[in-house]
Amino acid sequence: MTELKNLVKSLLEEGKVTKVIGYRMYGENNTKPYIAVTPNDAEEMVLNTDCRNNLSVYLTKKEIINGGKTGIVAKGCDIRNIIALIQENRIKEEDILIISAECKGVGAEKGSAVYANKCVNCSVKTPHLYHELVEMKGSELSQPKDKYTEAKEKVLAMNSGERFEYFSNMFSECIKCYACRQACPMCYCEQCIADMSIPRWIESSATDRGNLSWNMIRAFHLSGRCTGCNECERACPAEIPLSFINKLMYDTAKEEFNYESGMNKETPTLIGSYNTKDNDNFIQ
Amino acid sequence: MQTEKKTVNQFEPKVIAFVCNWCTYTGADLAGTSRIKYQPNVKLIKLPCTGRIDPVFIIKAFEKGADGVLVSGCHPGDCHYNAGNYHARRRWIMFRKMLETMGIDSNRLHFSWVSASEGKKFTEVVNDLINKVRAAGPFKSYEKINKEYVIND
Amino acid sequence: MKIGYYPGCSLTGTAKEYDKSVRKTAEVLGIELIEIDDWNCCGATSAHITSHRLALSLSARNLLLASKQGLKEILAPCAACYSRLSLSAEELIKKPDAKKEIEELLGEEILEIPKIINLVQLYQRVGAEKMIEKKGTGNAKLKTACYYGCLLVRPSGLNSFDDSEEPQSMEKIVTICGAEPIDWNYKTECCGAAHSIARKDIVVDLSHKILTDAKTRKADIVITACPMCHTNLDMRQKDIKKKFDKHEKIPVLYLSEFVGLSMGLTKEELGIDLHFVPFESKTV
Amino acid sequence: MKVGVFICHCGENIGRTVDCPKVAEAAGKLPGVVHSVDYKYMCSDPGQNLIKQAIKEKELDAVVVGSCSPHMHEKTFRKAVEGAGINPFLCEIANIREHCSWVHENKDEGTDKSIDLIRYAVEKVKRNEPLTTIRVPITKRAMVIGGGISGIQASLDIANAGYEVVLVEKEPSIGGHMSQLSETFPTLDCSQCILTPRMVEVYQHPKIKLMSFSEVEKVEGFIGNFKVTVRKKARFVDDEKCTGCGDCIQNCPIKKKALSEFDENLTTRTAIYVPFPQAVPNIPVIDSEICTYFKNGKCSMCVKVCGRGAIDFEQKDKLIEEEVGAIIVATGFKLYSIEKKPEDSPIKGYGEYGYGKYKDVIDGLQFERIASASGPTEGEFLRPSDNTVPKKIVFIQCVGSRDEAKGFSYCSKICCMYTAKHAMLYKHKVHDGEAYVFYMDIRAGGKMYEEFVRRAIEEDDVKYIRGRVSKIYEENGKYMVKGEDTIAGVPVTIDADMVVLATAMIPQPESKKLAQTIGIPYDSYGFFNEVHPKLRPVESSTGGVFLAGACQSPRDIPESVSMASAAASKALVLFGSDFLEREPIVAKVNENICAGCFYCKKVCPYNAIEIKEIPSKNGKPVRVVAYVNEGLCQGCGTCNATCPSKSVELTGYTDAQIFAEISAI
Repeated sequence: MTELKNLVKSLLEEGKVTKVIGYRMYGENNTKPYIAVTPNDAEEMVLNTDCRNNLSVYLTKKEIINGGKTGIVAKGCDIRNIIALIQENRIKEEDILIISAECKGVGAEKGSAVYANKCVNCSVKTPHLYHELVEMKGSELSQPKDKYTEAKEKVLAMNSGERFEYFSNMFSECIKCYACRQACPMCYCEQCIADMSIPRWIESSATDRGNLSWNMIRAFHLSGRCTGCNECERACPAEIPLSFINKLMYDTAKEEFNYESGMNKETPTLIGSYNTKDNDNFIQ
Repeated sequence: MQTEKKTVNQFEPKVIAFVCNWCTYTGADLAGTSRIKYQPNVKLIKLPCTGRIDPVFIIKAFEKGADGVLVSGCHPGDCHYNAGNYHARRRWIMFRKMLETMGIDSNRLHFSWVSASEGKKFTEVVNDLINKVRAAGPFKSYEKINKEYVIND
Repeated sequence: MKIGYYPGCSLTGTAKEYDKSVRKTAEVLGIELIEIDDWNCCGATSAHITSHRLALSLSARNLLLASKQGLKEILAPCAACYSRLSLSAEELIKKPDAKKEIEELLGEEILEIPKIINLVQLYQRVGAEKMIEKKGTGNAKLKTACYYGCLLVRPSGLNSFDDSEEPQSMEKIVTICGAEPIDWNYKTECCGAAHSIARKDIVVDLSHKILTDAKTRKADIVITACPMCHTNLDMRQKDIKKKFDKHEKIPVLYLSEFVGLSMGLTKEELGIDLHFVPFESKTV
Repeated sequence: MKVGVFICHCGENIGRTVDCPKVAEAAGKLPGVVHSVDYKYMCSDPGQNLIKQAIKEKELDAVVVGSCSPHMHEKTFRKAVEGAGINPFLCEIANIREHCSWVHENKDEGTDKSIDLIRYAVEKVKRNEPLTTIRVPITKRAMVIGGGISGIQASLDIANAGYEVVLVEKEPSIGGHMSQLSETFPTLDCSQCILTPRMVEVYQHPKIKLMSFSEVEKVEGFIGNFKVTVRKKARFVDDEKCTGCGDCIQNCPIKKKALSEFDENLTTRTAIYVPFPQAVPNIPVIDSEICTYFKNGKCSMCVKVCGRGAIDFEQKDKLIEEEVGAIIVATGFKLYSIEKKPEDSPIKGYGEYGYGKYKDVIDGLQFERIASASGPTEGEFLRPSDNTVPKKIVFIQCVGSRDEAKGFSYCSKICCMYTAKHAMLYKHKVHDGEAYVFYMDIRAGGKMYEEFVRRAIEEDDVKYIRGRVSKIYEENGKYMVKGEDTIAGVPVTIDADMVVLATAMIPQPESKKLAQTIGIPYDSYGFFNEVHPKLRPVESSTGGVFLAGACQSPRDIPESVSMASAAASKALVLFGSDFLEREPIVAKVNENICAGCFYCKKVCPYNAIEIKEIPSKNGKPVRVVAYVNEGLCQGCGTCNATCPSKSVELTGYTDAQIFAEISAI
């Protein structure tokens, strides 16, 4: 197995890629995204249990994708987004080179001893689409508390009025900064419908009503597409647990259609295909 | 059927129905030509196909004060555009689950297949929804988050 | 398995052996019959031709008692009882006004209306097929005419367990028991029914036709699941012989007796020795 | 934008439960409305003039008409506003009749709801944009599916008008059920004698391309521009080389393994066969299920005797694409066979009639074959079991028809007439025979029909018994038909030698599948639906697809032929113009904001979305966006609803219009 730095260096030297999107250290127990363009830049490259970011979000940027073949350091979970982007014609497989590793899971946050929530029940620790394999550094982490199941049970125990109250309260914290959107690799529209004014789909100011609509529409537009990377939740300055509704849609897709996004680039997308035998029992 | 005599100030629900042109709208026409009576609280919005119904319309309808929403189109296999209703159904499955979890009572949102020959069924579906919404009362939850803001769009 | 049991008047008198054999076979099949406490007339014959309300309330009282005993299903071996109870149950379900009226009469509300089944359905259902097959010894190759009479499978639409004009369910049970059902023409014709006593002349004529067709088609025995049919076909053979000199006697068994023989039960245990026309089995 | 509102009373139809002047008054106060009136009949000439005048005088930009369903008069009013110089798509209809006055009883409620409906329409029309009608060229060529009498008639009519026709028939020969019949009511002329000349005419017509033993596999496109894929099933006989001499058939050693479909299973046929001597085309087919060659490769007798070398065991099914502008569906019916009762059969009973058990209990088509001079008995009345002349025949009508409990609710329509014909034909040949008919009612509406039935009863002494038959059983070599004479009020039993059941007419078993392939609606039985039962009886709701004959509901020959000619004339009307004007309801892409995810392409049922490259200034493609082919787009709007960024919109139903309607609540 090649060492990451050597690999990136030789890829850039040989001109196999024009740049490599990866991570560099950012203080102790923390990393930040980093793009290596020259062979010397490779020295900074790391891959460890502090590499929390999902770098596939950069792949939809025109400046990146139009500038020659791109190398990207991606964990199994990030690869799911890359696959989803291939399914949606955002990127072509031949335009990218995936550098991956057997994943140890990433820490929930800086200095944390437990996994991030997204690592719980991860099925892609062994990467499922890659071109080069390296080693992931870092110490073993322990299992975090399963917040999702807990929250789900809590919500399911409520009646509809209580649920509405619960969610509208939750989203009332939203300040419409759209950081969730920016952090999401699947939110790549040229112009989001949240920004559309004629007609106005979503109220632009951060009202309770507009917040609720925005979060519903966001979750719906991601249904069957979200891979559960939780970057939205990490980016949210209001600390809204956005992953809950995402995960709910994810589970629904799995239960209803046995569909998991980002697993196989040949599978037709969930929305965009249909089966004549899809569930009919809720329709009168 | 018409309900019993109305008392003053009784809550009259507002129901918006998103229907396809070929089946349900025509089914509603048939209910008319057959003179089958039903409650007047429903307003139909005609679209070419259930495939055209963006789930966001449903959110919009509730935002604008609808107490109930009906979505209706051609039976599977009968779509005038071959597959519009299949695509629609897939979206509904996902969308419905989300709304249900987020507290939009399933009594307020009905889905149905009503063909052009099912005038009677149309009236039954509409009455059923109106009765359920009437029983559930005004959509207070939405009114609450609605009232402070008057947004021009 | 437990199931409610409504014997009805015949099974305590003229059709004692029917009661005996039903209970016996149920025991072998591991079915516990729970008799409805304090049951009354089902409302047949004189009641339902004079007052519909009377007939309905008589049946309804039985249903009420059964539901209070927690019985979800009632076995009514007599075809007339089965017919009355089923029709009443249907009416109570379909006409809430009628139900209200009867409940006022009974002074109590019928919370759950039990389902009524007949003996054929019971044997068809409880996996009896297998049990009969396993233990079965007797009846081998007996040519059997299955006689349904008028009430067991009619009116069509009430009970969909068999075709009302061309029933086949008893034939299937008979086949499982190792005998040969014959194809004949009088399986749903009238035997004279309630004219049993008052208009013997009618019964003699009608029953003679039925038995003659069975004989012509080489039947060894006739089987039935109705006490009144049995009375007419068995008891009146002496009078038939008197009027129609050529008549050859043919034994008439209850379905339960027939099944019982297959299970290896003796004629005495099943009460076959009580019949007017003696039955000499080939094998038992 | 200045909007005018016009409220129609529709005589009393709307006015009875809607206070039209009040609605007009309320509408006048809506924002944007500058003129609002009501009138007795808005669709009448004076009504339309009222609209035109107002447009000119009040300088209206858009119009809302509160009237009947847009399916009724939208075109009328759009044409009217166009006449006054407004773009027709700036006219919206508020349906205050079908959706309001006819379904609500309370006048206050009706009035309030009408005002609401008008408000919706006003809000929508304010956001309407002028659209231009799309013109699409028409392929002046028709396809007729089904080669029975309806399909033959339609094909000949269109071909004789000078247009090409592709006639697709799934059986090896055209002719359909009519070719099986003996004589036809009410004239008793020989069915084949009047049909076969037409079959030959079809075969020889230079404008008709006959595709027998073929089935429609796929239909793409739309009115004026269909592309139909036809599966030409392998005959294993080269139709170019075969002369129809019949040597192969005479020499085929497999004689008794298959029952003759044409003779309704009363006779057998060879493995290589033509269904009947007058078949068109007269080219045999090999039944590969029973042919020895296909079993073990051992027999090649047909190859040996064929002087032309036409036998081709290697022949495969061929898929052929045909471009046509109109499709006529004439797939006919099937007679319900109570013997073969599949699990999902809609018929629940009739086992008591013994069909399939008793050889001499037959259905109407079998009787036709026995009565036919070309049939198994060469027209002599002999019963199937023992070839003796039946002296007493019982005919039973409505077996499966008009019987909700056991069969279908509908009347099969032709049975009263053909039963009378059967009884008559029998009596004409077997003078000492007795014919009984069990009937529910005699439905003999039609020219010379009632007279025909009376003749059967009065002149030919056919005994009609009003009542149903409860069972048929065999006794002493007779079929005992037990029934009730409801007029005399007595049970009757007739000891018959033969029984003929007039079983129900049902759609072809594959009719629903075909309807879904073509995209036309069908009823719960599987009969195809017309747009309007009275005024548009031969048109399906899919443009360019027309219906003829018994595929639409039970029909007799005269009706089938009339329908076929009507359907043909509908196709010819279409071919009368070079272009088809289509509503401009199509999807349009906003290329500036399209992200190119192509979810629209995935959901489009018409493959109307293409990929378009947007180049940069130096000509290098920088991004791809969706592009709508307007010729293919049918305007369903599924792309619009699916697009996450709303970069594709359906004209006429834009999001802005729909939001306006929602907001008007």
